[in-house]
Amino acid sequence: MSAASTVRGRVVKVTGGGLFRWLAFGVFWGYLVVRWLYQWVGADLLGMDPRAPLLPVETFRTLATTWDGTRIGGLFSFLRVAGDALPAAVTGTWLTIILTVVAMAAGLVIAVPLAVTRVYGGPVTRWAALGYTELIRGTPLLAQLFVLYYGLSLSATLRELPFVGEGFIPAQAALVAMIGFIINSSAYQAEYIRSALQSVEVGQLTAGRAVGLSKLQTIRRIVLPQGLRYGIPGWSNELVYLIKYSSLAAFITVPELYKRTRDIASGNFRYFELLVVAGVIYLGLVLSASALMGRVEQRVAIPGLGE
Amino acid sequence: MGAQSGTTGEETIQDELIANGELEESNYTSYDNYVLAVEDLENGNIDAIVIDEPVGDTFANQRPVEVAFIYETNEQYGFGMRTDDDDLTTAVNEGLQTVRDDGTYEDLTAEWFGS
Amino acid sequence: MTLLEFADVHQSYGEEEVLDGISFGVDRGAVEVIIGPSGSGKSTLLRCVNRLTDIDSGDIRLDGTSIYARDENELRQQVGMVFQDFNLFAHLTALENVTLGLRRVRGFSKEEAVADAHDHLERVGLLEQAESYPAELSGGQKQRVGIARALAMDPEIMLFDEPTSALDPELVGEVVSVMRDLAEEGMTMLVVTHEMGFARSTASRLTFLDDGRLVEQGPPEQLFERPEHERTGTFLRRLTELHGGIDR
Amino acid sequence: MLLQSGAWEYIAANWVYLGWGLVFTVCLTAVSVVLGFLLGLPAGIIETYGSGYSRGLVERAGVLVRGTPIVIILVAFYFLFPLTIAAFWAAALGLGIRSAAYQSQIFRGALQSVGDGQMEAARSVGMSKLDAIRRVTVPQALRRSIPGFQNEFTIVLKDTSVAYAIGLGELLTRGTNLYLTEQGNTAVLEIFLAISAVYFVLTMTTNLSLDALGRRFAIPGGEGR
Repeated sequence: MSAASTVRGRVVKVTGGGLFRWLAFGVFWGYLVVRWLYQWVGADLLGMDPRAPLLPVETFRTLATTWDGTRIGGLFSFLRVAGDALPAAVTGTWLTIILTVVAMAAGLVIAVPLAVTRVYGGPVTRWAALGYTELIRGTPLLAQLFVLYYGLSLSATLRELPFVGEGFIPAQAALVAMIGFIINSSAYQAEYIRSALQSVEVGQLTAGRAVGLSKLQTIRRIVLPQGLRYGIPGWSNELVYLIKYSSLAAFITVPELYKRTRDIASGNFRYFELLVVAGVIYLGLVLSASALMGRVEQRVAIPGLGE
Repeated sequence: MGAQSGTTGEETIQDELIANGELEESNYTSYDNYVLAVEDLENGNIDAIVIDEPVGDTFANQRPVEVAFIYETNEQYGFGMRTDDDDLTTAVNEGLQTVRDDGTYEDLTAEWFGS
Repeated sequence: MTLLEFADVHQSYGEEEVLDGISFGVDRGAVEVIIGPSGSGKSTLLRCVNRLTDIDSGDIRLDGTSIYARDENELRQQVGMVFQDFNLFAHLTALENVTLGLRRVRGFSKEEAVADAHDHLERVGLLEQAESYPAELSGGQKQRVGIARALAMDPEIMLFDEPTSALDPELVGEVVSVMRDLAEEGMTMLVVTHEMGFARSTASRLTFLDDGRLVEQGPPEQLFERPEHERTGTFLRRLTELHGGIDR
Repeated sequence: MLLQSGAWEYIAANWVYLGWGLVFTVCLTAVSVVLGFLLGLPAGIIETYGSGYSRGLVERAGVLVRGTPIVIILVAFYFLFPLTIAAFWAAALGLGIRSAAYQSQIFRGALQSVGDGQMEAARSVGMSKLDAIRRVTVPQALRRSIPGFQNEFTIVLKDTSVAYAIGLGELLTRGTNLYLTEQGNTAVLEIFLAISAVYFVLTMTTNLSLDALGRRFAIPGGEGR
């Protein structure tokens, strides 16, 4: 079974022409970066409220009232509500990105040795690695988060640690979510890398040993470099999944993108506008990740390997 | 500080504390429901929650928490209905009136909301 | 009497001219063998006859009427095709591979289809393998089922697209003998192949294609012994060394 | 927080309540996967054989659904649906449509792996394109999609837990409700471990049974696995 077939569905294929796509990415990331800088630094420099929207929300409001009852009025009232919510949503997006990136990186660091033990380990270690991956992949992420946050009340212990919640270090709830995502993602990544390693022809291993390389060297120099390339589609699919599943952190009070938009919606009941704002940002993150991984896959590709 | 999202308790925290800078926004957590808020209060994740008085009293009797103080917002309790649902509204109001006239209203208030 | 006629057929893939003005006719009952180096356009020419590939200009006529003037499914009932890599329906038994066309295309009832399919499988010597799946058959057996499947449509002409090049040498014989029997029974055949043995012994005419153009046409003896064009000679000599002895 | 014995009695005492949650989860999974199949297969076929316009439409819809977190899809169906459908059907619709967006990719991959040779062989015998799809390529693609389908089945099963977001009485929501009762909150770790164990058993059994299904449908000696 090729690596691709264990992939949980396909990577989101980025459609749309070249120029349009880059323009859209430019506007999307441009706005996010400007907004972040404004909130962290700009607001204090300019002596403005960091939570104030940059978009002309007031003009949307007036236009909405003047054209009230018409389609255009509806549009402007949509833009007003969305504009009002964007500052909070974008702050949450930063946390969503941090959660995803850290969990993917730390997950990879755990997944590679895990996968190598699954394929080349001794019986005991192999069984342990299999047990870990099957247990994590067999239970829902949300249940895992609840075990960590409510079950073990991990956050209470984390809260005592000195650096938690200071400056850029997220508060304890987010750290619990991060730990949960790292554990969860490491199991899925280990599965992709394991099946990628197994799709490296056996001949490669024997060839390495024939040249006199030790088992470990062969794994590091020959099998892993090829295996990791086979694993890229699976890995990038996991990245896309984690961006979306990071929204589950909302249920253990982590103020990331989804929670912030939902909290606003539960206040003003404008679920349509808020879901669209969150949905568009998630879509932007997912399409950017897919495009980025597509480029990485091309640059790293070796002719004739992994088709 | 904690509160259930979308409640007047949350609004009070947003307007009275966060807006005028007395409380850092990162120090406020909103919860799906107030029971989760009390759990986190017990776990020590948050130091205080803003909640409706009667619910606060019940938790105070059941759990190792206490009511710090009452912040009077003279909010009223009410039934939420669709604006165009007139016959339901009249039916509920009539029912309320009869319950008030024959005294059951006081008994229920005493029973469920204490003194 | 000409059954199939190519009239100035042009076809290009991007800027590359794959078929550059091919015109010739194939008589009813004839065995036309097309030879030439790879990339000469022989397979493409074959695939144009049953419209698996479209042409840019010119015309192809079957029984006097253009193949583009009628419904392509009806056309394909009259034009059987055997593929280089067999393309048997992997999820169906040998029998079902033959009955599927009979029932879905020719509207046979279940019993008629099974009976007719048994006859065709017997004709290619595979009656016992009727219930086996393609993956359980040898290459030679698969190709013979492919022939039976095409024959079941009762076509007027049979196209063979390098039928033996995917086979191990020792299996080529069983397929070539079935093709020879067909030729003797008077089936019109258009065959693209490197099997010089078959070409020399059974072909009524050889057509040498190169670079999308018809270089030379004539009976096998003429092209093998006294080729008019030098390129035909060198191609045939190189091929005979490659494929060993002449009469297989 | 040690595992207290009292906690397990408490969970055992509420096994009926949790049991119904399990029934909810299994039904929701089944309905969503079937809906995902009914929408996903045609979408997969259109993405493989469709003409420019219809294919482009299905592809963009797929990208949109696959690019949206499942919790947003569920909440959207729950709140935005004009007709007051029960939470169960909002969740089933949301999970079903998201599952369809992934199943379409499984079927598209499987259809493409069947190869053009099969389609050409069917057409060369005179079969119409639609007949060839129905009788030749799809039957083979379905067999090849079993591993992908098995994967998707367990994903939907686990993702039913996200119906917590709309307060649907499935397994995890009931576990949380149990936790939030007065006696429950001392048994919180045991409750969520028990619930996770149930999901684990459910995933294992579905994987094993789908493995058996795959073997039974495999074509003898063939690579149809």
